[in-house]
Amino acid sequence: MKKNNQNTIKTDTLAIEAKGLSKLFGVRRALDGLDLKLPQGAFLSIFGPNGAGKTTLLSILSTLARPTKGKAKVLGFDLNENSDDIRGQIGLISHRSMLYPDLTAEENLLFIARLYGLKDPKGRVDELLDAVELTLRRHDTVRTFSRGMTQRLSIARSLICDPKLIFLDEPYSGLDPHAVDILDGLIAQIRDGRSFVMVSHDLQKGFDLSTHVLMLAKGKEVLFSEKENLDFEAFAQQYRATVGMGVV
Amino acid sequence: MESKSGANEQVVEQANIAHSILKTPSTFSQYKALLAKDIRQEFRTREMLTSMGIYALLVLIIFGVAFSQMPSSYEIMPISGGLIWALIVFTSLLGLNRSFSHEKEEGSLQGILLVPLDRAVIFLSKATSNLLFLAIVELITIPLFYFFFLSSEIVADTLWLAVIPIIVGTVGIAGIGTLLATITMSTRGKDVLLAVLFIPLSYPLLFACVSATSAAIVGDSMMMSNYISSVALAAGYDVVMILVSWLLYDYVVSA
Amino acid sequence: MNENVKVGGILDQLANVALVLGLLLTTASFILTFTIVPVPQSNLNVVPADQPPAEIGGLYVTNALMFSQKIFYFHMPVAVISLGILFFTALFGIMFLIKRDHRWDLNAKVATEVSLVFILMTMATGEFWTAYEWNAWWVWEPRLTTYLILTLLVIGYFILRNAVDDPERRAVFASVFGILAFIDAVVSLLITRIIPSSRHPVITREGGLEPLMVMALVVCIFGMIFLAYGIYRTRIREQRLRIRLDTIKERLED
Amino acid sequence: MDPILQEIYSTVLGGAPFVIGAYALLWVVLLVYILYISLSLKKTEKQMAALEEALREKK
Repeated sequence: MKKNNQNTIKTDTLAIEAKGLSKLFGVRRALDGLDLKLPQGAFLSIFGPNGAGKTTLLSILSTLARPTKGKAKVLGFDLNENSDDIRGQIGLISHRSMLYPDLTAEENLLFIARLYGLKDPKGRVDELLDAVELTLRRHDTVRTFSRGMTQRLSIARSLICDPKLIFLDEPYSGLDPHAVDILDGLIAQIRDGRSFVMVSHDLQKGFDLSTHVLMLAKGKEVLFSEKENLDFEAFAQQYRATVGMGVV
Repeated sequence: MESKSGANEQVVEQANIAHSILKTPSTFSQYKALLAKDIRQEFRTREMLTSMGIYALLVLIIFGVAFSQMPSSYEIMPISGGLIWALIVFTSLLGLNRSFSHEKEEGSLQGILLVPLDRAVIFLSKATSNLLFLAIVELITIPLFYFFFLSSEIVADTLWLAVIPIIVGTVGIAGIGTLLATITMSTRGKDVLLAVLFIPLSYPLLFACVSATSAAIVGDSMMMSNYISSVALAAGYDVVMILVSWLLYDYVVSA
Repeated sequence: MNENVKVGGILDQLANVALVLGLLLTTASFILTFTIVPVPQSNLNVVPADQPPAEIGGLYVTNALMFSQKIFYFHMPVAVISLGILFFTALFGIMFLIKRDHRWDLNAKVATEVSLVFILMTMATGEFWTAYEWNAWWVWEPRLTTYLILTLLVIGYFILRNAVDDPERRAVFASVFGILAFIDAVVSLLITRIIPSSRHPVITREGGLEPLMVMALVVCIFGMIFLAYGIYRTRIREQRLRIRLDTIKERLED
Repeated sequence: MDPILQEIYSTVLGGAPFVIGAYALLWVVLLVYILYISLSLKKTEKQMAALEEALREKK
């Protein structure tokens, strides 16, 4: 195991390197011996029917759950041994906002900025509020926000530590078109030099954004490929076949 | 979008300067941030404080009804220590149940767990905020208890000594209660479950605190001889239980 | 998990031996208790006025302290063992948190179950003793209250287990609560002994135990330990069989 | 019951019903638990047999 004391990442390390990842829930196998290698800067879209293990995989890779078996390195750090090193460099955007509804937009961001221990929390918060176009509403409580605004703030919250690897857990669910545009724009802006892992039910969107595609069923890999080698129509066909198979 | 492009480019630039914006955060500053968040939120909504305060008042009214047929009001002195603790336990159960509702509402706890920080800090900050809110409610309800039930009695000079077991007991309740509230928040039927786990677990503390509080109120020399040992045992319980909770918190909150 | 689910190993055969041995020893202690073990000589100062001392075999004894004392020979062993098993619940809980192997969680769960059975046996025997000696079925006496709290803690442990669906989370919560419950039980025992409750002073008996009394007690303790282990092991076997069954079912569905 | 006998019992063996009651309850609790275990063991074994049957039919 490589000991990496600094927070910087070598460019030749993989964003994700997993070997035989398994997760058991009692006797049910949510994830069954998954291998995965993803280079830095890639955008991985994960597809699969419900219960295929997509969310389980995401929460394991984002250090929120521990695998029953198997090893994984995220950004060159071992998942079990150096989880704090990983945590400082990842962000999670999920369909739940992770915000406190009774605090203002600014307070929410400042809180999380201080928790990460940013050098200049105020400056960073201003910057991000600007980027998600919420500067004018900064002193309003999140409870008064529309779904789209909340989601934008939630994205700003996830980007506060300037993550190298961003996990997206069905980020488009429940968004209004304007929020979708902003999310698209933000992803496009920060795409450079960062890696992404997205779980999505939106086949077209997920496919368009991705550089790599992973399809799961019953915790096992059905397909893992670079997008260049794939044709969308054929891919969609296979997806429907997998979903059909996966419905228990 | 156009007008904001300048700011947006800044965000992109930030990405290229690898982690210059992060410094190693001190545990104490994280503790302060978490605590400030809880306090700010509570003073904005006053959810825990008002519900606990009103509930305590209702319990006092029920006490009043329960004693309405008592022949002599003198009898209330030896049991008032127990009554005060019944009041504190029921009120704090209500507050503890709510202490994690904001963390669950939008998955904020998950957001905190994604930050590189010692999980024990979450425990300490949450226990501190729970202690603070409990203390505020007690500061109102215990004088109210005195006003309703003891103001016509001749209480002992040692009454002020009751403050010590109340402080020690409240610290213990906040400590063990925070751990149990973390457990029960992600279970079915969490409200009842917290009571089922909390009351037996806090029994030794209650026993010691009731003994010390009653001794202080009655001022009987025989009871006072137990006062010191009761307070010491309650403090011992606090130390042991809070230490164990602190050690085990990582497992509970990450599960 | 599946690889660890062995059934029918050497330990399972030992379980049957333990059960038989347990039955033999407890029966032996029963016979000893009611035949050759002497009745303690009472302290005549505490004889209640309405119960005159009776003379049996040249010894003046009171009813209250004579025969009901026999309960002691099986009450005390089950009480000690119930707390002893709870120690294993805490130990297995710690092992689970370190190793993250669900075998330890199963061990802890079964141990707590056996502990509950022994706690119920303690409560039952203790109740009869209390009823005779104090003429009341329930008093808020420190020992009794501590055991009531212990019962509630163990029942709470199972309520907690039932309230969590995710097996991983259930195991973690149960382990943590098991550790807390054991510590709390010990602290309760200490605190209720040190701080006297003003109502019912603990009844103290004069004099120690005679060798024969100790013998009957020791035989019963060992018998109960064997019984407890035998039951524990049998239950583990049954639970593992069930896990294996569920695994096969899960595999068949694929 | 015979009053004289009753008196003898009450003076000599006043504690007897309680001792017997305690002892009986002790074993009742233990036996109920053992019964519970063996019943669930039987159930599991029955399910196992059914599963084996199903497997055989599949082949």
